[in-house]
Amino acid sequence: MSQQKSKKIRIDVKHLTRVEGHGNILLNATDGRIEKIEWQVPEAPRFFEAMVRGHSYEDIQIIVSRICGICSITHSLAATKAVEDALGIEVPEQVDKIRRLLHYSEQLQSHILHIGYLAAPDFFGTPSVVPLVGKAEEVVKTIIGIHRAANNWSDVIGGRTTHPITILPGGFTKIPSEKEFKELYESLKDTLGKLKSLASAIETVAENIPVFERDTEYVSLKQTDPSVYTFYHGDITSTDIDGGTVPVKDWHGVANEYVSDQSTAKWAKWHRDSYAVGALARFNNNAKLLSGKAKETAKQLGLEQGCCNPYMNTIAQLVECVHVVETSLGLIDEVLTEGLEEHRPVSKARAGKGVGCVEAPRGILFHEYEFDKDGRCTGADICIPTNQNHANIQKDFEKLVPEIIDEGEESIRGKLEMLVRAYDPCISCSTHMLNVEFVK
Amino acid sequence: MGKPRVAIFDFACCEGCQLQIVNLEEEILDLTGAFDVVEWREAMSEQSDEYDIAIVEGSITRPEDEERVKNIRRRAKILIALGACATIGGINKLKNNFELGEVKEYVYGKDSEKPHLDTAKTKAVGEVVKVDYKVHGCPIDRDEFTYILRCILLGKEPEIPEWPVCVECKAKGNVCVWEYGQVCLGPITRAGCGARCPSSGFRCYGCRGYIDNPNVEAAKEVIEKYNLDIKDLKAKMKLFGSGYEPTKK
Amino acid sequence: MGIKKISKDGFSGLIEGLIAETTVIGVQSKGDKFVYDLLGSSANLRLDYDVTILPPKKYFLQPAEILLRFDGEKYEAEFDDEEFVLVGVHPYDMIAINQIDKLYSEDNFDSHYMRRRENATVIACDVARASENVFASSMGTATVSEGFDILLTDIGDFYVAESATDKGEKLLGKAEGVSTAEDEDLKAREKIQEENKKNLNKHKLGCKPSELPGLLEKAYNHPIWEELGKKCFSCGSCNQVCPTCYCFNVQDEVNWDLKSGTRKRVWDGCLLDGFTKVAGGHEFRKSRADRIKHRIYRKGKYVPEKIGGEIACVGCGRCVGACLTDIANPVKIYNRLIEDIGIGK
Amino acid sequence: MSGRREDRSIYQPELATVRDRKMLNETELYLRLSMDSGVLEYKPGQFVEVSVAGIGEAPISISSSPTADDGFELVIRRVGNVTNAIHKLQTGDKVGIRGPYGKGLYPVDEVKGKDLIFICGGIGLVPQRSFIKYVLANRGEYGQVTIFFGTKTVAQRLFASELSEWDKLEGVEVKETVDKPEEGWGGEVGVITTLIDKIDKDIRDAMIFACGPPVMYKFVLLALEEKKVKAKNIYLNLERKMKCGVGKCGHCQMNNYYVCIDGPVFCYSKLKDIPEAI
Ligand SMILES: Cc1cc2nc3c(=O)[nH]c(=O)nc-3n(C[C@H](O)[C@H](O)[C@H](O)COP(=O)(O)OP(=O)(O)OC[C@H]3O[C@@H](n4cnc5c(N)ncnc54)[C@H](O)[C@@H]3O)c2cc1C
Ligand code: SF4
Ligand code: SF4
Ligand code: SF4
Repeated sequence: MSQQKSKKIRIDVKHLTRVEGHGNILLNATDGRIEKIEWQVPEAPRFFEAMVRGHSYEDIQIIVSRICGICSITHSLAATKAVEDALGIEVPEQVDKIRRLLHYSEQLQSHILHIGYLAAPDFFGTPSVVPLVGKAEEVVKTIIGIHRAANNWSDVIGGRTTHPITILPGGFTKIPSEKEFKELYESLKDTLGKLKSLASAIETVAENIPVFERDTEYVSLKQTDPSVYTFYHGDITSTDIDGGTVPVKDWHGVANEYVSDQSTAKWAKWHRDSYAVGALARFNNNAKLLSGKAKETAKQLGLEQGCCNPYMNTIAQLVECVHVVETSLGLIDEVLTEGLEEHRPVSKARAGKGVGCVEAPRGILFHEYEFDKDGRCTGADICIPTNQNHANIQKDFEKLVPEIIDEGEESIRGKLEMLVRAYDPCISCSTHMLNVEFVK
Repeated sequence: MGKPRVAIFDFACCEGCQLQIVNLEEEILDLTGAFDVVEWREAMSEQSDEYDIAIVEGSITRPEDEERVKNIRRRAKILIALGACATIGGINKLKNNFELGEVKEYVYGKDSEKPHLDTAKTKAVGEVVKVDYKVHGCPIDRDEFTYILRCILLGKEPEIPEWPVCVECKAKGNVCVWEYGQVCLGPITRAGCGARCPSSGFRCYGCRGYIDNPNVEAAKEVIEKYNLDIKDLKAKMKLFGSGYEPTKK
Repeated sequence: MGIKKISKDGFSGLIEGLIAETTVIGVQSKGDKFVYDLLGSSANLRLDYDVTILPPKKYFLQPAEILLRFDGEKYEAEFDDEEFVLVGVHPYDMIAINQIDKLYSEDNFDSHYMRRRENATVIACDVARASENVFASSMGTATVSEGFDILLTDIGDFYVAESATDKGEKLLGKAEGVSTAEDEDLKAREKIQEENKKNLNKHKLGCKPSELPGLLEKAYNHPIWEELGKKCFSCGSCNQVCPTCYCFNVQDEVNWDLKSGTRKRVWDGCLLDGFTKVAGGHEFRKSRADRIKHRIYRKGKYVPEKIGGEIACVGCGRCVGACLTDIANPVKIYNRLIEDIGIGK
Repeated sequence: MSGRREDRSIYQPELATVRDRKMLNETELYLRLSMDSGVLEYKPGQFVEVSVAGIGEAPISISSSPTADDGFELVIRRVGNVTNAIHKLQTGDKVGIRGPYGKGLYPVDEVKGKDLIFICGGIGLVPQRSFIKYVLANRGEYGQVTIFFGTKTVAQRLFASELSEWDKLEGVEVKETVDKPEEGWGGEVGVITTLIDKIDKDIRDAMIFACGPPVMYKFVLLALEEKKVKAKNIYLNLERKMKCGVGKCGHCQMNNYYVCIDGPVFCYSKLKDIPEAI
């Protein structure tokens, strides 16, 4: 090349929009040579693990729910499971079912928020969902309909859509009435139809999903007894251990967290330099266990087990939406057939240590607490899915950018932003990670 | 005058309050009909430096954030603090009960000295800049939020209750959760949420901050009646706005 | 009108029939407490209840009700025209309703309240089980003779049913299992009522209710008000649960067009901060002590002076249980005053 | 309005039209209104509930005399939501009116033939003006009229030219005082009681009407006691928070009296038995 002027690319996205929390993308390249490519998390750290110390086991859930407004139900449930583990509290079968129903509601709430409000504008080429109304009104209506149904679902079980107020160690303060369950059932049936039409709409713009692959490790929960596509129970599995599992209590050996200079959030690695969690990870580990309609949706949108295109995470989320709704119909049936049992749990303080692990919409989540004999928290350790993805995002960047370096700054910027959004990062909740070693 | 221009900003928080704005669903269209939303990072890519009304979510926890919020204040005619983190410091203030260096070290270990992990005492937005309206709660109540917005458009001072949660709780015909042995902060917490938590059988933990004139003497009386330890009450009172500090500044 | 008796099955059938054709509100359980709520089946009706969390007042003076709508130009009053049947009202609550009827119809006729009152068919019932804090016997409110359409008394397999109005008469006429009330039935009813007049008395008032205004006349500067004021949260719970409290606040709300909207009234309480606060911040009854005193005086002196002497506390005991700091019990206050200053001249 | 009383709501405002408006000073707005559906019949001392849709209602005294035939007049001080909204009204605008309310009124007939002294603190002149104008319109039926008017500053005076015209009338005397005088102020200086202290004749048979802020009453009553005026000769015009104006909402209650239906004008001999009144 005889050109004298060097071609410089400078991308500096401060506070990426349409994600939850603050993240920056930095790229410096000259003549196709990459000088710097970084995914940064400058969100203000919030120190939850330190803040819960001294508080009663009863109040832990209230505090840590505030880690994240989008997956507050998941945090509440993980914390409550950990508290129950530490204090040896048993949970009745029906409570467990209703909790799973509540947990499913948040998967739908969060996934549809991401698919519809944060990612869809990328697919349809608008800056946000408001102008999308003009472009694809029916789609927006469908999205709003599903989102409202998801919110009402959380509301009726959790007491409200965000930061649930019915969960106690051992059970619920209040469960929905039979009438409310029946209404919920009808609303979910209707939602299943709406999800179908959303899937068809997404199918029409599927060609806008970038083609990019990078083989990586996918980590999620796996439940064998009974064998279900799990969000709530089970052990840790990974695509790198060939269907094997690691008990949840050994999670420190999985999420080997470390502090990166790029980030106020911590990073994690297991068998390789990085791993991925979230819908695609769950799909890659458990796809065979999906509900019938969810399998159909995966097929319709070309998602196959073993997929390693991170952009497809959004599609995996849509597949999971179908799965949770379809599965919940069955669960509600069961609960109603058994008959509702009001059960107001009483719990007692004691010393102990416990772990609670569930799948947040964005991936596997660990909560661990230790309590003294009065039930006051003496130590805490929380590991959030988005943190486990940060390193993987960085590695994706490093592979992706050379592949697209000739596409021009606009396109590169767009694809990088879209990549980060595909992970649906929940940055505000990822910024309070702690020591890899549990502090005694 | 055209439509007022609104920008939404977030600081340290869970973003659950912004989520409540998203959860308005179709009503967002009413909102965007009455206001020009010119910046809202969580939901849209557009950004702007010009606005009449700034809605600020989250607490101020770093020196650089103090500068940022001051800057926002300079540009906005009206500043609304959105949610407990912004109005009273919220859960983030729990940190202030510890020594800051110790908190950092507890979370980040040997790396805690790295400059990007810096932190300062948590402040409510009103402790740094003047706040014109407060939308209380963790998270905010969607109806109260839009009510306040409409009041601003009408030039009316919103009527935010001066009385405690008990008023709304009793009107709903709830069973008092003290009877279930829960330490409920309803009698001293500002109403306006429709007694959300007690209506779900859960104790009120004070997310809307305390009323202007709480009677702590009476609270002690109740603790004795229920044979509880005053320490329990104090710990619960710390959860939001960290304790006995006045919630209005 | 007349007194009959109705078999319990007949009564259940009557309720089922009513449920099929109109709105029926009845006492039902909520955990280990009782509430008035929309009745879905006669099986849920609990006439053996002790006391409800909120009094039936909430169906006439609703916790929040729309008074008017406006469209930017005109105001249009809004009335509730739905007929309904209210089942299970205890005598003391009936008497409270009768009192508010007077207050809301005399002088300035409150058609919002009175319409609901007219739309209602009230089936009252004698108390079958004394609640933890009831002191109706002390207040002379353990039985009631007017205000209801039908009054039921549970005498075992039957209810004695007294109809006091045409509406009541007609309703009973529709029921099956109705027969003449024999002497023994009437005696059984009288026995229950006589017992209630004595036994609904968990807190014993040390004077006749009619002596209360005179007692209060002399108690204005008694130290008790300051003592109680120290322990009061100003939470207004005592106001909110009381069947004879009827103060309200008025609030406007507009829709997004900023023109149309509603004017609502919502329950208020004289114990609350700000109840008497005017623009500029001046508050006429600022101290908690004065507000507690006002509540007791309103029940024991001011309202009685307006409605012909009846005391505006019917002894339901709800405030006793609602007050977290245990200071709202009217009997405790009155008895202390009797002890300190005595009744009589 | 239809036949059955059940069909009408006592909370329903009727529409009135703003015929005239002007600012009397920085915070006080004068409005002349007329009812769209006819004539508002009222007596001196009565008030109306002024309603602004979406904002709320405020009780406001009628400041004109029923002898006037051109609508009715109000004066509104801007202090909060409703009064702010009223200040935005322009000539021709509609506003909601309920009333007139109040049954404890100026004893228009009982005091015929007597000397009358009006003690007005600030905006307290507004309701008194209704009776003053009534008296002046029926001049022959009343004795000597003395009007004391006190404000904090010169700028806060109301109806200044009207006052000086009254002062010129036979048998009428107007005295003004301000707390903080300024250059060129010709009236008295000091709180309103200074005017009472300076009365040099026997006023034991005169009828006294006072209206002003709550703090004013205490001092005025002390000053009148000095002058040996009997309680039965003193009338006070009281103000309380109000939400309904018709004796239901409970906010304006002072002991066993409601300002809205038992007042707003009370004879001091009655008030002596109402500890919460002053
Ligand atoms: C009998 C009577 C006559 C009055 N006459 C006049 C008059 O002629 N001119 C005038 O300027 N003002 C008068 N006032 C006072 C006037 O009613 C209040 O200033 C006004 O209600 C304040 O309402 P706001 O919404 O502007 O203020 P805010 O402080 O926003 O009031 C909120 C609400 O509180 C209540 N409230 C607050 N202050 C008062 C008050 N002082 N009196 C009654 N309710 C109150 C009202 O219900 C009002 O809707 C009179 C008051 C009474 C009781
Ligand atoms: S009840 Fe208390 S904790 Fe719950 S929303 Fe209301 S103020 Fe917040
Ligand atoms: S004062 Fe108390 S006991 Fe009396 S009627 Fe009211 S709530 Fe019942
Ligand atoms: S219930 Fe008790 S604490 Fe609450 S306002 Fe009434 S007297 Fe005071």
